[in-house]
Amino acid sequence: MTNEIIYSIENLRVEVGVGGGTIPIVDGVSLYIRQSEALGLVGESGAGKSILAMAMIGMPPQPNGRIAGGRVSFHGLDMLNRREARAVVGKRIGFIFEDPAASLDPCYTIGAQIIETIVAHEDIHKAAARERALELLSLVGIADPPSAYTAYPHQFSGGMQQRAMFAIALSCRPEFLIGDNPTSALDVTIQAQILRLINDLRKRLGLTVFWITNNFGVVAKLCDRVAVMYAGTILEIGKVRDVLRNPVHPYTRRLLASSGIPSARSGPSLAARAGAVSANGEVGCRFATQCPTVMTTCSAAPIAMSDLGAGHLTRCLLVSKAS
Amino acid sequence: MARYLLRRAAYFLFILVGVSIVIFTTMRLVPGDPIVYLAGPFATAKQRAAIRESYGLDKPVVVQYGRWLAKAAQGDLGRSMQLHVPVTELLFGKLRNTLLLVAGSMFIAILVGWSLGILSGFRPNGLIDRIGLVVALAGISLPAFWFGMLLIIAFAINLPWFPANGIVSERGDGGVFDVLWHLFLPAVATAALPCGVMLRMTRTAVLEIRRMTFVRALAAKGLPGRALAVHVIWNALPNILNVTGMQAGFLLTAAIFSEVVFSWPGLGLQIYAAVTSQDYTVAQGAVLFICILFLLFNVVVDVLRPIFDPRIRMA
Amino acid sequence: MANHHWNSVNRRALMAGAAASGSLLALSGIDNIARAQTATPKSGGTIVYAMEAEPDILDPHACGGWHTSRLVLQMYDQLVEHDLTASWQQGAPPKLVGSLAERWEISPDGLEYKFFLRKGVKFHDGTAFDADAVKYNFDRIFNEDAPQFYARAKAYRAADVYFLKSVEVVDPSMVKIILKEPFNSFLLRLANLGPGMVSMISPTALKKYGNEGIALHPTGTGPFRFVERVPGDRVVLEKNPDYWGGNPKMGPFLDRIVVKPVSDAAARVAGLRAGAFDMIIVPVPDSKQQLISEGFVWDQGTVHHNWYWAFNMRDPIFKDKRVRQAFNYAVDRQALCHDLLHDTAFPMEHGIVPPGMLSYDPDFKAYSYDPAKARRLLAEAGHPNGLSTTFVTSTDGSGQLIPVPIAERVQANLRTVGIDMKLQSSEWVSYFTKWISGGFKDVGAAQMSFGAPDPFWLEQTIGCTFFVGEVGGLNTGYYCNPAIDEVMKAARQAQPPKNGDPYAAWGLSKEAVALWAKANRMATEDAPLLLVLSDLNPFVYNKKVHGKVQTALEWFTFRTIWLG
Amino acid sequence: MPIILRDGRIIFGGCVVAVIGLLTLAAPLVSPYDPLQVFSGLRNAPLGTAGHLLGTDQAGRDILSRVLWGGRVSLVIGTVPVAVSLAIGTCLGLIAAYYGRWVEFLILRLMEILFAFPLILLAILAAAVLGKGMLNAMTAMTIVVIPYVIRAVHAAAKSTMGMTYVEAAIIRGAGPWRIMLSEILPNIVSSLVVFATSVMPIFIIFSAGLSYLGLAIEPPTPDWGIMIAEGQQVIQTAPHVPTVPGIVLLLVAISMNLIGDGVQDALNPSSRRRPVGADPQLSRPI
Repeated sequence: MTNEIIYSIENLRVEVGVGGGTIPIVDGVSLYIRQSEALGLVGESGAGKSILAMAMIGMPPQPNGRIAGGRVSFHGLDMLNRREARAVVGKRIGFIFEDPAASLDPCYTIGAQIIETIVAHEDIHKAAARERALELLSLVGIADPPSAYTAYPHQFSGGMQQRAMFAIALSCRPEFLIGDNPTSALDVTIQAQILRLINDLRKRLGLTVFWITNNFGVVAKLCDRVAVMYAGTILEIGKVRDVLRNPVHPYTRRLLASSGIPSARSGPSLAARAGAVSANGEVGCRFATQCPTVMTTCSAAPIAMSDLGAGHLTRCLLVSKAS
Repeated sequence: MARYLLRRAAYFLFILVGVSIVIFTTMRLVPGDPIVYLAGPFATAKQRAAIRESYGLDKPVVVQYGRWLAKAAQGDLGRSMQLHVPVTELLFGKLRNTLLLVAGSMFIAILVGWSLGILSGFRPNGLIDRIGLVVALAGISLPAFWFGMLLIIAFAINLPWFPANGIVSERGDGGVFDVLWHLFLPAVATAALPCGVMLRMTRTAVLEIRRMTFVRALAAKGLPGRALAVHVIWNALPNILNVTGMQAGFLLTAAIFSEVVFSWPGLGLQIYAAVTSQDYTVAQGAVLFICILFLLFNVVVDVLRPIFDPRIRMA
Repeated sequence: MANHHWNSVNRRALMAGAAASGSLLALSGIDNIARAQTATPKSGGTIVYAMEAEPDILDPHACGGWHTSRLVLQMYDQLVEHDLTASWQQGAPPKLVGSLAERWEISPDGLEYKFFLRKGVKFHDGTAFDADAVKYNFDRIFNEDAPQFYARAKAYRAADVYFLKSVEVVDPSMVKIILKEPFNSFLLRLANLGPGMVSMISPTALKKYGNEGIALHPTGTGPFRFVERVPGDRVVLEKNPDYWGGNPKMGPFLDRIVVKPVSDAAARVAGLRAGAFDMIIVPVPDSKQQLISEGFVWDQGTVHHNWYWAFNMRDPIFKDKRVRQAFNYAVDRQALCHDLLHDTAFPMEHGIVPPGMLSYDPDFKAYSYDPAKARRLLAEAGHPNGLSTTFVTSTDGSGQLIPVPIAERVQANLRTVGIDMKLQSSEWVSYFTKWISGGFKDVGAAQMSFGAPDPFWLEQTIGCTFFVGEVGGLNTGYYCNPAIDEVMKAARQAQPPKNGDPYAAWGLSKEAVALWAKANRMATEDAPLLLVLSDLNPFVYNKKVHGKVQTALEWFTFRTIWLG
Repeated sequence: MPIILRDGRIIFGGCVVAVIGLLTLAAPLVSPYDPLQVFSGLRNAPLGTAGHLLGTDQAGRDILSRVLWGGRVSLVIGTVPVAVSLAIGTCLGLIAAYYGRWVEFLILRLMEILFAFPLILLAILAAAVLGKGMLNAMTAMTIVVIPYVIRAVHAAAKSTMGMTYVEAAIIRGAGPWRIMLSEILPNIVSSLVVFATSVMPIFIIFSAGLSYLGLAIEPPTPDWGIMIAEGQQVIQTAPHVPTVPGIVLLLVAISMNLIGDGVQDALNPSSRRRPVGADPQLSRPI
């Protein structure tokens, strides 16, 4: 796959103020996404996936969070620049949230919410916008578009709401779609439909997808490449095939072993991490404390990504030794 | 909607009857005998009895209540025992003045409360927010009767800009501007509390909405800030309207303090006078008036909120 | 008194004032009269008069409270009146003059009063005034069988019922009133424009509006006509162009009178200074110097007014005369009037009969401030260590001045002689209700503020026949002294005046007045009341107002007033 | 609750209220004069008059002394009713919530009728019926507050009723009172505290308002409300007379509001700075 890179993140750092100090939720993440590929991002809850996703469209976490460093560019546009970001966000980049129920304005009709997006980005007549809204609704597989158009979110089921979200996200025919774990709230059958929908869209529109999930199943069905995130850093990234077949990083192994993703509880809480941070001074492997194969050197110094070839990289000393 | 209104109406009836019973009995528990009073200083016991009879107050309370209710049902609240003026005529006059005062102060309260509340809701801990917090604290802490007095000292005595009392100037044309001129100080004094309350409520409402996911989702749609603000305010409106409606209803009688300080001939003053001077008919009528108004204010709020919140509308 | 002070929310609103006798003449009352007489009156204009409380019903026969009658009397006339153009300095009370009755004759036995009615007088509704109208009005007040009988009206004239026998129409211009027994105060009482006056209402209007409705459509023969009443806000009167007594020298001059009930004295003063009002009654005493220095006219004078506490004779403590006297010696009336009321009240040191009431006697020095004597008397009465009792007062009510502060002052005085006086105060209505129904059985004394031009008031207040609740009595202390009663009875039954009798102008004989004076001295000595002060009924108005006559009465007329 | 002591507003408000409260409590000791003592010829003396720091009032009484003594009355009639009605209202609210059915129906309907009366109207009526005097005034206030307590408690208790631990207790066969007091009450106590602290300032002002209208207490007993009302007579010539007691009243109200805010944030951070004066209950007719 040699499409051009349309989206790149370099050494992105996002901090959140906790109590007195700040702690990095996303810490030195670097990623790139090629035209019409699908990159999956897995990791436990609290790993900072959603924060990363929001940062990718230039939105710092609320409240009192800030994007502390790094570069995020989409077609050369600086996504950390409010104005440049707004020009493309919602237009060329569609974003879908995890919880559809909470992500729709309860006081506006579905139709209105689709239209306002279109009108906000395109110089278009209301009538035309309405036409497209109806198309979109049927495109995302909603049975009776006209009635859905005038319906309010609370009248929809979870699946329907998420479809509506898709309709909104796709309303300006984006080339890049960011999904923040959009299917987690839905039951398996709906999930399947949604995924089918995405794949279908990718084929038809050559859509580029960045898909956050905590389910390798989804990754397998949807993505070309997958990145594994832990405590704000990318520990491993590579072609889905490679990563799933021979995971290198102990953490990836553990994730795969516990097919599916451990629940949030097992993930270190912010506070705990604040502690951990102060403990190892933010150097070395974050996973060290839980790593079965931990070595003294793990927490000694920052660990670089080591390339295993074919775009399969990991952030672990075991590997860097081997090579 | 029809069923809703029907239920509502039945409920009102229940409340009104209950209220009228309470007022009717309590009025008769107030120490002192209006008849003795009406009969004047020289009356003999026999003459008082005659007068009492002429007012039908010699009958048992239940009978009196029955008669009164029967009349009231036909919109006849009788004549004021003290003034002989038909109660409805008397009260409508007062009501007009009070509504004027309430309207005036609500206008100020909304102007300040909403704007400051919304702005500080959008910029918490900003300069406006700090100002707002002070204003709100002052608003809910200032005793209206004392605040009114300060306003008089400041803007009627030291700086004779506004009249200290009354609703129109005696020689003035009594035109709109004359009234507004008289209205200003009392309105400000009355506005303090609702302003403070609404400011805080509005701020809270906006803050709570802004924390919601859908606002981020809207931002992620790349909507411009103005559009976002509209969404937020629209979502906050039901709560804002709610507290606004309550405050307006509250002022109907809370205005009494300003009415006293500025000798503004309003309903609160009338009720106070009627209760203390035991003008049964007026007191009963007035309380009925107030309660009906209160219920109406609620209906207005109940009717307005669904307009902004489909979830209620369709529930 | 009986003031339905029903719109007064601010209980301390009613402050009356007046100057102590000494400084009276110093005040502008005099030069004002001078102005009234020198300058030639101008017609026209609207005067705005702020009064102390919401008026009661505008029905002369049944209106409680001087503050109301001050307003109602502008629209009505009586058979006979006090001369309202005579100021308080020209002898008090003013002489009686014919009004709707041009003249009258009293039979030698004092039982029959003939009134010769003025001819060609018309009511505001255009109907004619005649003897039948007089009878119709008297029947409304006294004749329970008459269709127009009004119980409330009769209640206000209870005392007269005691004496009145019948009213007869002799011819269209003469009525004859016959009494059960001689009652030489009868004329004075007909002229009394206090609560419940015997004014002449248009019978046609009465029939049209009924006994209750007439209060909303006052229809009399007076110099001013009713325009509108907005309860709690205003009453508006206008000139009666065909007033029978109208003339370019004596008025009426004003086109309109706007009467504003403003219960807050401070608000009245503020309004006056702001120019919203031309004339106010009972200003805040503290504002006196300021207002005078700002060029307002402060007009006040002695009136028939008595602010007192009636001792409860059923309370063993007060059965003892010495105790009652001790109280009277313990009060520093001068300081009270000077400090608290800025010389706007008159210390009651000349007996129970106040100035402005016939038989007032200024040479009689009754009770001056003498705490030592008070202590001595208490000791003699068996209270060497003082005593403790409870007094009651209202918190407001027109003519009550500022009851609570005054009472607190008295309280402080009494404390210095070892008397621990607890104070109970209540809202005017409930207070008055209790007062008038003799409800204060358990207290040492009940406060009241009242008076009338005719000395018969004395008997009403302390006579055995006039215990409160009986025949129009005001005797709330249940005081009864047969010896004094004898004198008072003799006084009221004394022969009518002969020609040339110095008091003929008041319908009283020299003898009667002498007897009243005697009764006053006896009663004062026996001290049934704790005397405090007398209202001086002050008015304040701006320089535009001319011709306002400060009478020795609680009421005045707008007829003579004109705006320069 | 340490967190409470970390809140600046609570500390400030607490101190002010405490100081004023103690001063009024110690009035017999610290008050320069008898509040009823009249200084003849020294009326409406301005601030800073020798011997009268805050001047004298229209009747020639020392304002400082009256403010101190009056504070006792004002604070008591402002706070005690809230406390008492809290006790009574809590019981009734719990009973209504616990027994449900007709008991609940009866109590709630009754409350709704009372709610239909505007707060002030209800107070005026109660005061008029009971007559003056501190005790009567407090009773009147209590009657006025109770409905709000009942509604608050009832609502809170109802939500608690469903909780498993309550059901558990019922299954365990615990008696109604045991359940109400040891299962339900502890869980609504914090919202009660919030309620109390948030209405306290309102009722301080409100009770002062009543005595301003002359409905609360018996003169010559001083009380901030009465002092303001009496002073109103002389605002033209001596504006400080009504101003001084008002300032103290305002100070107390502000402090109590600050405390209320602090407590609110401390006890339920969910609703940050819920308008205190607003407690919609207090303005809600039904």
